Amino acid sequence: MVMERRKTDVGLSVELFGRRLETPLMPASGTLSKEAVEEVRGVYGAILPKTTTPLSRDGNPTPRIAETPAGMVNSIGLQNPGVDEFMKNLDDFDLGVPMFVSVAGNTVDEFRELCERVSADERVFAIEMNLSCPNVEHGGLTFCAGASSVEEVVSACRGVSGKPLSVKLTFEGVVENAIAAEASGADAITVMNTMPALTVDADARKVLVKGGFSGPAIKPVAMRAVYDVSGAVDVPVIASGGVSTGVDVAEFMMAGAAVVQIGTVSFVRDPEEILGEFEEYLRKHEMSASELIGCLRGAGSV
Amino acid sequence: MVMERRKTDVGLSVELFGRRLETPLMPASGTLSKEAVEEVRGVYGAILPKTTTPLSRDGNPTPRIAETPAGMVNSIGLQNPGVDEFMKNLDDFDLGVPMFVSVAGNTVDEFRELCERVSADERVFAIEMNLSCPNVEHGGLTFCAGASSVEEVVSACRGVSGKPLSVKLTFEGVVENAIAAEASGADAITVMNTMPALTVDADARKVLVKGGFSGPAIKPVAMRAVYDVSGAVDVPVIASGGVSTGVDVAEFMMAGAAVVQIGTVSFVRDPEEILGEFEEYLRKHEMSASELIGCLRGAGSV
Amino acid sequence: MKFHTVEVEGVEALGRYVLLRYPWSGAIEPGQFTMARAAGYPTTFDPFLARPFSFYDHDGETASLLFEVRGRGTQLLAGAKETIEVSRPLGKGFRVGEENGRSLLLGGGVGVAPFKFLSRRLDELGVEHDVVLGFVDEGVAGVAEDFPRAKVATMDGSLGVRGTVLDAVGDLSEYSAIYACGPNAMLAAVKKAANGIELCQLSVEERMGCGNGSCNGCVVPTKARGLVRSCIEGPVFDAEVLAW
Amino acid sequence: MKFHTVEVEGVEALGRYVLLRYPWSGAIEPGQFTMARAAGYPTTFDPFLARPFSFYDHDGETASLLFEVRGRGTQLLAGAKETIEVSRPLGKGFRVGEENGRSLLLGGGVGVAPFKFLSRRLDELGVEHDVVLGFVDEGVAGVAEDFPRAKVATMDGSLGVRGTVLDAVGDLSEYSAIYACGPNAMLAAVKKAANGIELCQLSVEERMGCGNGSCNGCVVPTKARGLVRSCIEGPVFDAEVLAW
Ligand SMILES: Cc1cc2nc3c(=O)[nH]c(=O)nc-3n(C[C@H](O)[C@H](O)[C@H](O)COP(=O)(O)OP(=O)(O)OC[C@H]3O[C@@H](n4cnc5c(N)ncnc54)[C@H](O)[C@@H]3O)c2cc1C
Ligand SMILES: Cc1cc2nc3c(=O)[nH]c(=O)nc-3n(C[C@H](O)[C@H](O)[C@H](O)COP(=O)(O)OP(=O)(O)OC[C@H]3O[C@@H](n4cnc5c(N)ncnc54)[C@H](O)[C@@H]3O)c2cc1C
Ligand SMILES: Cc1cc2nc3c(=O)[nH]c(=O)nc-3n(C[C@H](O)[C@H](O)[C@H](O)COP(=O)(O)O)c2cc1C
Ligand SMILES: Cc1cc2nc3c(=O)[nH]c(=O)nc-3n(C[C@H](O)[C@H](O)[C@H](O)COP(=O)(O)O)c2cc1C
Ligand code: FES
Ligand code: FES
Repeated sequence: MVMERRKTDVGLSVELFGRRLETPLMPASGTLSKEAVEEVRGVYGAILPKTTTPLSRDGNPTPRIAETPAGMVNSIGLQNPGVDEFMKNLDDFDLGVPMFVSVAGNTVDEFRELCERVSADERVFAIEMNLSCPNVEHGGLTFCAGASSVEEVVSACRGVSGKPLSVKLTFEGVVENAIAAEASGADAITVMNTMPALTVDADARKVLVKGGFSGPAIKPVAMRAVYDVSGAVDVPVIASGGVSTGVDVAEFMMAGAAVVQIGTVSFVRDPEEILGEFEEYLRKHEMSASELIGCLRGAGSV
Repeated sequence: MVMERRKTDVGLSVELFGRRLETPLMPASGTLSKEAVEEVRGVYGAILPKTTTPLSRDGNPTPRIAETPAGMVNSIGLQNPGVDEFMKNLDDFDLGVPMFVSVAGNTVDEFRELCERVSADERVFAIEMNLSCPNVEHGGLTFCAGASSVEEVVSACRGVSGKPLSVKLTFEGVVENAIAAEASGADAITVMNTMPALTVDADARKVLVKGGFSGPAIKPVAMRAVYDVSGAVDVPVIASGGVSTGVDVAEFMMAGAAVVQIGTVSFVRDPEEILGEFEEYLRKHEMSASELIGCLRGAGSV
Repeated sequence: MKFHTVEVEGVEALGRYVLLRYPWSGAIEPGQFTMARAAGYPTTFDPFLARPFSFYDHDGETASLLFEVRGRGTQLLAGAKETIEVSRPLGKGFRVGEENGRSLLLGGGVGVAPFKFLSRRLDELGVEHDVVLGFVDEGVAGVAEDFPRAKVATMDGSLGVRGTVLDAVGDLSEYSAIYACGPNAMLAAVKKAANGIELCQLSVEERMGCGNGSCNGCVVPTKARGLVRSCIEGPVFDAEVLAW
Repeated sequence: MKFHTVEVEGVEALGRYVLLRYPWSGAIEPGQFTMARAAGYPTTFDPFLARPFSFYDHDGETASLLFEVRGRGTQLLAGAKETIEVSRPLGKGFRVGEENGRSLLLGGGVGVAPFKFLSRRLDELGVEHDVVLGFVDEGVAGVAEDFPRAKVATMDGSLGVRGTVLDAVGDLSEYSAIYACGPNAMLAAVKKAANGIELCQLSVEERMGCGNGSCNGCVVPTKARGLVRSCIEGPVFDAEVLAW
């Protein structure tokens, strides 16, 4: 079996929240459908479906996708069937590895209720709080708009959840927000989400897609964010942003990530190949995955 | 003559600070050397050399350049000969078009003195204030760290300069900062500068270049920033970030830019070609450059 | 998503379109599509995303795509010499075999693409059918020749009937099934005109990020279930399902 | 920067390196370099920057580059079939003609590149010179064959003398001029060893963004003037100028 080989071959596993993940890879929220889950069996050390919200959301009208140099911009708008339906079908994502659930609310109360609800389910290993959504009580700014709103929402969720909480932040103010999240009880920080961006249909002279920017193009920004955040907090950092190769995975881990999420690139590559390249890196450099974590800052650097 | 053809053919010119620029293109600061100036004669409507500082700066050690997907990260560190030497050789950049000078200081006083000094020179058409430099009086954060530091430095410069001032901002907090700059007397906003980024030498497991991210990869972010800022201020917006084709120039103008800066792409393309593509766009769509400005927001959109 | 490197068996011009053939022995249904890109293994940034194309034909051994060169992705595919990279066949194709009479295949522009294959399938099933193709002008004559039985309409009248593809069709009510592919505006017009015909299937076109249901980019509005992913539940939909 | 699309006249393996020829009739000086990339007009994002390469040779009609495949840029150049894109010749080459005796050309690894051309020029000027090349192992024998008069050293002794390029040189003081190209560490060693020899010129290697002085990326430290751009004031420097 593919996974068997891996376990014995190079040291791929990492520890997160006291549990061993067979590989340090997991999907980024919103980039893996239930239909594609079987394709990645054995590749991911944990699984993470698309963000769920209290009620079902239709999301935004099309076009929702625009290509950009080495990346894309999306405006899906958190389309999802709502938490009831979502939890009913959670087993669609069961690959026998720890299951994260990503939640987003428009108010602190919504976040709290979602966390409480999701935490009660035994199948859930950990929760990722997607703070890149508008905080309707604060004039439409997102929950990432400042340390105080991060604190408020993380504390509220901490109060009702015994599950590990990873707080997913955007790039703006990421270090300050990460520190606030840790102080409020976060068990990990996911760094980062898409970046605000705009694309245009030049011939029609119309906005094409106004939304979130992802893909290899944003990797240098995400690397910087992971590096800066992992230097500022003690909790583990989960990296997200522009990974496209196994060497990228290694780089994010060197910069401080304990786990690395595979997002947009999974639309154009088989994640299995990325894991293969990562194993090759480890073999060539005679290192285990966990030895890589944070080694840019000293110890492990050559 | 090349320029003669342009003037009569399509409406390439735009107005800025009451003066007609033959084309809406100008170089981005720090991306055009005096040795390369002759190559761009006739292409740019205004010229802008690399940022100058009160004293000469050696900049950072090498490596200073790392390539990334569709972009690059640099850590030049504002290497420049200092304002005295710079002004002595300003004529190296004279192409007979309006001359911008970019200035940066580490304190409000340094900014004020630079602006006063540069404003006294008749050859200078306008000043671009590069606020992406550490504000040493505020713990190393840049002048873009918040609206209050933007206000302070722009007001100080406004007080000593009768020249048009364009305030160059980074992406973080760009709308808030642009509003502050306008309120403090800025005549234009340059949006945006490079983004904080990190690259790694994976084999050596060392930081390769930690610095500023530029090139086509960042275009969707710059587009969003230009669009948002031009919707929030009345002064003209000068766009910078990821332009690589003439259609990109058109898109930035649609998004609200009055003038568009050509930066990193000039390392891999002849800016003359970009102008050619832009002319082609105008001809095909039977529009003049100035008609494009801001048309995404209504009026001019098809 | 997994991409397969396949040999290019041939690239040729068909009118203003490009026909590209590659070996594919797995099953494909008419109306299914593939995500394709010029070679750039393990991935290329220029362009970054793969592009969706309907299968033009498949004889069990060789699959072919018919496409119009629009931007960078199709330009590079048109210039492909040795290999390209393709996903497995994706999506839900046309339902066939439920017709109880004559079928009508309506292709607009490069929307002709899936009908070579569908026509082949209908022939195999012994389903009588007419093909009507609509183009802007005769620049696409080469394609029309590949559909010898087809009726052709061009907007400028330079080939066949002047007008839209619907203008070239006689009485729609003669048909027991309609299959249409083309710009979404044309599909909406077909849906309206086909009112009352039970089997009306439309192959829709939305921008796609992934092609395998993961990005939620390609949704179309349905009457009963809101926005659904056209790469999973389509690209072929029963007309009455769509909230157009 | 302006790039010129040029025909590839040939790409061949020379040991583990690649020799690529293209027509260039303009003037080139030995030691100058070009920024080159595989075709991708008007620009490609994969990779984005062009790569600097010394001229391996130029006979007035054909220019050639000799390079090692390291990453994406060199890999695509090595696979170039029809055209590549190159800048005009850039930078300051070797000063020649001031020697008053024998010259020594020291190439380390792919740092041999500029010496075919320099050797040709010195021959034309009637300057006596020796060429000494240092490699890791015999995998590069093909290159050494292209320098029939050269002395060769390999680190593993598999070809020529065992050791570094300096180990293969007899008495440095026999020479009135030294020209060296290779990794910066080797250049520093040459500089030290050449202490006292007036004409010692080193071709340095720094990462380049532009090649025409615009980005300030490629600086090297000098004694008198701090960090200077190696693409404009170099890549060839008098050893004594460098603060190494
Ligand atoms: C299910 C399906 C089947 C299709 N079948 C065919 C076919 O058989 N033949 C054919 O010529 N075309 C077909 N198309 C359209 C084809 O995908 C686009 O023409 C192609 O993606 C354009 O790519 P480009 O790089 O040339 O254009 P660019 O404009 O450079 O593409 C930029 C981005 O926009 C997307 N895009 C641009 N135009 C379209 C479009 N019309 N539809 C969807 N995405 C678009 C691209 O996929 C890419 O992500 C199909 C589309 C879909 C959704
Ligand atoms: C003046 C000069 C002359 C040169 N002449 C030759 C030559 O004749 N033959 C030859 O084989 N090589 C030469 N080099 C080195 C050559 O430029 C690099 O090997 C090449 O850029 C690697 O590109 P890549 O895409 O294969 O590697 P990648 O590692 O993918 O390149 C990534 C980035 O790093 C830069 N880079 C990587 N390695 C080097 C390096 N060693 N030096 C400078 N930049 C680097 C690339 O230019 C690119 O921007 C020269 C370098 C300079 C500065
Ligand atoms: C189509 C798409 C949908 C996404 N949906 C979500 C989502 O529902 N929740 C979330 O937290 N992030 C979402 N993201 C962001 C990704 O999880 C990831 O953080 C981001 O894309 C950056 O990583 P990447 O460059 O590897 O894709 C989405 C991204 C894409 C491209
Ligand atoms: C090598 C390099 C040097 C730069 N130096 C400066 C500078 O001195 N002052 C400044 O304001 N911006 C500087 N910039 C930023 C550019 O002016 C520009 O704002 C940025 O690169 C984004 O635009 P681009 O993507 O078109 O390059 C520099 C950028 C690069 C790549
Ligand atoms: S294209 Fe991604 S969900 Fe359909
Ligand atoms: S490479 Fe840009 S200044 Fe030398």
